[in-house]
Amino acid sequence: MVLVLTGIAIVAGAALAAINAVTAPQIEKINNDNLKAGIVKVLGGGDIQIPEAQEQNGFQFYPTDKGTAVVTTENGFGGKLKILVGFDNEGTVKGYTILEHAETPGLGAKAGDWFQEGGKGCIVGKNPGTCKFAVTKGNEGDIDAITASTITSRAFLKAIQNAYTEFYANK
Amino acid sequence: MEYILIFITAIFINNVVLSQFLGICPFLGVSKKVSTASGMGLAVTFVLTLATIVTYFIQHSVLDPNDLGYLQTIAFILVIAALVQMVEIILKKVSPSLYQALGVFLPLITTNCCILGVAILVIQKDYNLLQGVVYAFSTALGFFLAMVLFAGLREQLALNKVPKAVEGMPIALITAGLLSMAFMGFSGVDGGLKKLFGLE
Amino acid sequence: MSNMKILMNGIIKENPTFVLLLGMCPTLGTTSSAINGLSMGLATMFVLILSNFIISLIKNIVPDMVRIPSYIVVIASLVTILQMVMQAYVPDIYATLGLFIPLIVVNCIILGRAEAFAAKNNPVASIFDGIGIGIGFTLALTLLGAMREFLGAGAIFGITLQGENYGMLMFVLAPGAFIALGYLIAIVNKLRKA
Amino acid sequence: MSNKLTVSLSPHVHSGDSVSKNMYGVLIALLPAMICSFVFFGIGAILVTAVSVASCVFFEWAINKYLLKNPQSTICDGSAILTGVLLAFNVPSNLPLWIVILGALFAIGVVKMTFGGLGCNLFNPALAGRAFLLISFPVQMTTWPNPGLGFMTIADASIEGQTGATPLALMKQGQAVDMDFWDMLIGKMGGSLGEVCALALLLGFVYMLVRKIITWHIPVSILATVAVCAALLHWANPAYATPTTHLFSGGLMLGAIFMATDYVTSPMSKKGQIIYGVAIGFLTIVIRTWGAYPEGMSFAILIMNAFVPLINTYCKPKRFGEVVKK
Amino acid sequence: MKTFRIGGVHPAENKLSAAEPIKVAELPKVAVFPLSQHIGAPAKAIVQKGDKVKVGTMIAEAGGFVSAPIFSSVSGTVLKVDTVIDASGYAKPAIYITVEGDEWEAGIDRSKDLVTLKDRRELTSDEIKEKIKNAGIVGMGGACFPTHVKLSPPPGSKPEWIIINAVECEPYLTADHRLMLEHADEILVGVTLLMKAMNVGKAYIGIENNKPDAIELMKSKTMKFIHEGDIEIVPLKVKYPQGGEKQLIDAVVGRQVPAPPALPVSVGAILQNVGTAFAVYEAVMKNKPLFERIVTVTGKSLAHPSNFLVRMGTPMSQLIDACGGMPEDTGKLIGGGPMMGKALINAEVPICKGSSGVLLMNEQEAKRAEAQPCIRCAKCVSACPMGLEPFLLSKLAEVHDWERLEKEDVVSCIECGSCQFTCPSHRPLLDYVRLGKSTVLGIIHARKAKA
Ligand SMILES: Cc1cc2nc3c(=O)[nH]c(=O)nc-3n(C[C@H](O)[C@H](O)[C@H](O)COP(=O)(O)O)c2cc1C
Ligand SMILES: Cc1cc2nc3c(=O)[nH]c(=O)nc-3n(C[C@H](O)[C@H](O)[C@H](O)COP(=O)(O)O)c2cc1C
Ligand SMILES: Cc1cc2nc3c(=O)[nH]c(=O)nc-3n(C[C@H](O)[C@H](O)[C@H](O)COP(=O)(O)O)c2cc1C
Ligand SMILES: Cc1cc2nc3c(=O)[nH]c(=O)nc-3n(C[C@H](O)[C@H](O)[C@H](O)CO)c2cc1C
Ligand code: SF4
Ligand code: SF4
Ligand code: SF4
Ligand code: SF4
Ligand code: FES
Repeated sequence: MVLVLTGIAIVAGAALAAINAVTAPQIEKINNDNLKAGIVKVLGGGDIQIPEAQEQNGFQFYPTDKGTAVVTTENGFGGKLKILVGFDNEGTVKGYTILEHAETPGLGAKAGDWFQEGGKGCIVGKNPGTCKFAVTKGNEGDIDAITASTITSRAFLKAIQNAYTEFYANK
Repeated sequence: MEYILIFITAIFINNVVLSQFLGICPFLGVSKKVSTASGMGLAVTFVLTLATIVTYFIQHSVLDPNDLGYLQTIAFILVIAALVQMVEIILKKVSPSLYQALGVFLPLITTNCCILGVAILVIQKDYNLLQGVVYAFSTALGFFLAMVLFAGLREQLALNKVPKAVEGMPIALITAGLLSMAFMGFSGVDGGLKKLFGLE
Repeated sequence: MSNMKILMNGIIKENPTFVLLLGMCPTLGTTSSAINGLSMGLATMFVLILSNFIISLIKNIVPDMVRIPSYIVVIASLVTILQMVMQAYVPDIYATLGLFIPLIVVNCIILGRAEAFAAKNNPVASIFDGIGIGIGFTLALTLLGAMREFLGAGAIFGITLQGENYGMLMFVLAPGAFIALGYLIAIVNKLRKA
Repeated sequence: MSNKLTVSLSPHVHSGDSVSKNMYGVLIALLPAMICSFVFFGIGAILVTAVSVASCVFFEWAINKYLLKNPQSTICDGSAILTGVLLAFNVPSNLPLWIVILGALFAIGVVKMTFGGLGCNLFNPALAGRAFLLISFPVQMTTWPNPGLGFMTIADASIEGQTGATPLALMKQGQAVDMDFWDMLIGKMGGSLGEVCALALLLGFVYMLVRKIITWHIPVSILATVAVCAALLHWANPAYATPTTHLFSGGLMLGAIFMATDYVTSPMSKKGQIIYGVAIGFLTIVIRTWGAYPEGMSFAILIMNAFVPLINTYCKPKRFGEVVKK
Repeated sequence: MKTFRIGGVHPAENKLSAAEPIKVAELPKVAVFPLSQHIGAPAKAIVQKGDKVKVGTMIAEAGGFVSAPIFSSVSGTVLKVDTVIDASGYAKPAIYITVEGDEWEAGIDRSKDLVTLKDRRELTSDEIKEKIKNAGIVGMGGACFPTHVKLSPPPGSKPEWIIINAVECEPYLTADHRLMLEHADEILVGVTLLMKAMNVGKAYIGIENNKPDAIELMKSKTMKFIHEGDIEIVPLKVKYPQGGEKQLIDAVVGRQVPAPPALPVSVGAILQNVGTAFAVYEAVMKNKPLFERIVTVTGKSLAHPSNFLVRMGTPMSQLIDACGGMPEDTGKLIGGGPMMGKALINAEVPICKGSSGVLLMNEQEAKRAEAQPCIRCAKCVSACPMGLEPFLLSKLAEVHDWERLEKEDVVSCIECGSCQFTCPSHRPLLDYVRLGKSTVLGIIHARKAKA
């Protein structure tokens, strides 16, 4: 009886170990690919050589010849909001993508499109040095908040602003 | 303060049943009467807290050091199943009266996803042991609260005549939906409290 | 019972969601859109078919005392494999379904079929049972997902059918899951009786 | 002769009270507030109210007739009209009418008729309808027009052009709110239809008390709890709104007087009603102060609706002879 | 103004006959005496067909301790011992007597002179009780509980007060009111007799203040009989069911009788109706057994609502005729008041010891409105004088949940009908509560019998 159970466990364990051996590198690769694709996207596309991440005060920097991509995190409405943002050398936003979020679908989750080129709160082409990255509501700043999601918007803009500040300090 | 926040969040704001969708089976299955619902709630509270502690150690002293993270699911479920058995045996010996009250619920708990779910969430959220325990315990209290409220509502429903078409499970689900909608009123309170406690 | 009958049985007569009312957590938790529901259904079906098959194979070697633990080991291993494979090849879907993938282990449908069917039938029939129940589950989840997506976001499978502004957001959130499933079961009950 | 005598059990007389008398009584009590809302918000308010009432009544009639196949029509009892009015009172006057209709469908169809109709529902239909709309259409539900009368322009209406934030929404954004007491009393502020004129609502309260439609227990315990909690918070940190701001803003009065008192969804014993009221007051403050929604009243009531069966089970009226005075 | 603390309602009073002096009703042609006119064992007939009886002759003896003898109210010949349909609607054994003349038993003092305790100082407590027992006196308030049993409290209990129930909270009824206005002296002597019998020093007379004339009169007379303050008139706020014994005790002395098996005497009170006090006076001082009583005959359509002094056994139809006859539109005939009285199937039911009134309702009043679903307004809960939840009790009775009904104290219900009176949904609450109560009582009895 114990034998059978042990047997099953061993077989199962072995199978798992084998599959793990196959999939682990693939998982690693896919995560890398995703990040790479993201960086390329936020820096405006093209053939970009991506360096190792530089860790700094909780931000990850990827300096390239087309600009610098920064991973920045902030607390949104529902939880962690993790954004990859690309700056050109002047610090103007070239693009962004949301890596991780827990915002409400239909509300805060709109942040993925809202601040893109053509969105109502477009930040692409704006420079946090010259344009106030905060919501227009209550005259806080210059960017229109996502409707009914001020909290997400504030968090999003703060994350970009923080990334910019850190980027500027290191320039 | 941090613990209070975890506590309130787990009970009211991210209630396991009403917003996380874990432990729905017992929630729908053993909620016809307040007395059985509270029994189930107690049993879950007990096992959930215990299971979280044990799985926490398994993860941090067995799986992680040996790079066996991929065995998490299988290890946790076996531990939980064994734990429930053990609790049953010990309870029978130590406190027959408690066993009488909780005994029938124990076997059902193994296949209750909120136990495994919370054990995994504690690891995913990177909680330390104390945070994990507080989280597990409050989650279980949230389960208890949802169970008892729901059972109360169903007891009252039983006295009314519900239209034939929705008798049984449909009306129970719709009631649960309205309960869940009411609990959405709490959303955002965690953020407010975080600010209040200066945790942001 | 012919294999075809076994198949249909799982889809209609013993539909796990509408009739047996099993696996409610993933049903509610992963159906905020049709595609999510479909993915969850397929993931569960994968485990179900294989677990039914393997358990039916080993049913004669396993002594009664350790029956349940052995089944759990089998199911848990399959779920872990599924996790690894999904992480490697469909990471987006894996991320959306999140916790509910490892939770397939405790999904009562899997263990329920292992006990009720695979432990008593031959491997081939067991596969068919797995497929049937799996399709039943997948259909139900997709249907519910489509219903919630349509009501909540005005779309089905991401294809907008009515202006996005017309969506009733609540249906993609938690309360909408319960309410939509409640009415769906009521409607299915009515149709089955008719 | 003897065969025409009715033989039935006692009592042989009745107070003459009836369901519809109570419902129409509440409607009369709501009239002052309704008139205020029409005056302040104009045609929009009238449209929203009319559509809300009409669709509530229609859904009740249609569901009763075609889905429940109940031969007895229930629309005359006035409860659907009341739900319609109260739903309308809980939404902004510029809400698109199709959203109002959806709200009515949810309130009557899902919350009331699915459970069997009048008396069987577990949650307050109008409030559940409002919560549904608030969750589903947060944008439209939180854009309030200012009261339209020329001489009643609010000083800080600049915030969003045509639309005025409610005092509570302002509070949420961390702005100092020092509403003028008299402005709030007569309703000179942004808000949903029926929640702006506290004076009109209080008038209705007095009317219902006199007609014995409701008792004081629920409204008074809510208002008192809110006042006390708000005073404590304000005292601890003056950045929090004053008790008067809390009492006279948002749906507090409307909720405490007309919605928490809904017979069907409130506790049966006086003791239970006070517990219910205190809890609603407390939750309202919690949600208003820390939650995501600016307005806590409706959710506080819905949450406590869920507790009502438990309160009824564990909070029995004092039985005769329980206390033996010696 | 004093009143009871929990619940209560205020039905329209409709005391149409309050200003009508008591008239002596005509003798019937045949008088009918049901053998169970009281709670407890039925009386046993001691006469046979053809026997001659006089007014005041005992025709049936007590059937046990909790029972009372029955006396003839007429002189004549026993016609038969048969059955009659009484107020309960069932056929019950009864003695029929053909009336011939009006000849009284010799021992009865028919003079109008007032005899007080001062005149009969030699009377002992036991003698008083014995006379009450032998006169067949039962509670005149409606429950018809044999008075001598109430006056023999279980050992260990200590009566402190006599409380006289002159509340008459039922709408329409005015029998007690008129009795007080016309026989205040006799009532007060009756009270002193009861006090002496129970050896208590204090009595209260509770009167609702819709009878200001009775309150004034009684107040002015109390001093004549006894030291000031020993008998106290307690005006009470008008509220139904103030006349319920538990409610009255609560209203007057502020004590609440706990649930059964506690008795009023457990909190020190002995409660008697005014009519009973009057009957006690007549029995002890005048040697007159209980064979006549005051009855209110009333109704909105009745030509002349009146109060009568009626010999027991008189059919109600005769009283109705004396008031101008049964109106065309009569839809319901009630023995007693509209809140607790019983609907009768015909007017031939005889008046007996507990018949305080005959009420005629027209067809429209007689109809019950159609019941609607309960809207959970809690008005029945507010109205219930026993602190019960009638909506829940009736629901539970509907679904036959006897176990929970017992837990919810259904047996405490005094069947006052306040709940049903007040329900805006016109639910037949008391019908269901009664069903629940009787079933639960049955279950409790069966359990006790087993144990
Ligand atoms: C269920 C629910 C989900 C919400 N999701 C979000 C969200 O994802 N992002 C956000 O900023 N606010 C969210 N909110 C918050 C409210 O919409 C809040 O009122 C708003 O953020 C602030 O108001 P405003 O943006 O209209 O000024 C949510 C609220 C609820 C109740
Ligand atoms: C609801 C209710 C109302 C009553 N109302 C009266 C009343 O108004 N007058 C009265 O004498 N007895 C009334 N009774 C009867 C009393 O409870 C009690 O039996 C009686 O007063 C005792 O006196 P007795 O034994 O002399 O009749 C009522 C009983 C009940 C249950
Ligand atoms: C077996 C039994 C014994 C009773 N003994 C007493 C008693 O000793 N003292 C008393 O005051 N009432 C006694 N009662 C009377 C009741 O408490 C009550 O007064 C009676 O049922 C009439 O009340 P009602 O007219 O309010 O219904 C007794 C009743 C029963 C059934
Ligand atoms: C005092 C009182 C308050 C009421 N409040 C509400 C309410 O807030 N919402 C509502 O939908 N109906 C309300 N109604 C009407 C009715 O009770 C309601 O439609 C029922 O809940 C439907 O079963 C109220 C009725 C009364 C008598
Ligand atoms: S086993 Fe878990 S997942 Fe399955 S339905 Fe039950 S509680 Fe939900
Ligand atoms: S007095 Fe009343 S209770 Fe007594 S026998 Fe007559 S009708 Fe019945
Ligand atoms: S009849 Fe019974 S339940 Fe109804 S009010 Fe009277 S005592 Fe209460
Ligand atoms: S009075 Fe009638 S409607 Fe009101 S709670 Fe009682 S039974 Fe229900
Ligand atoms: S006690 Fe009120 S009428 Fe008899």
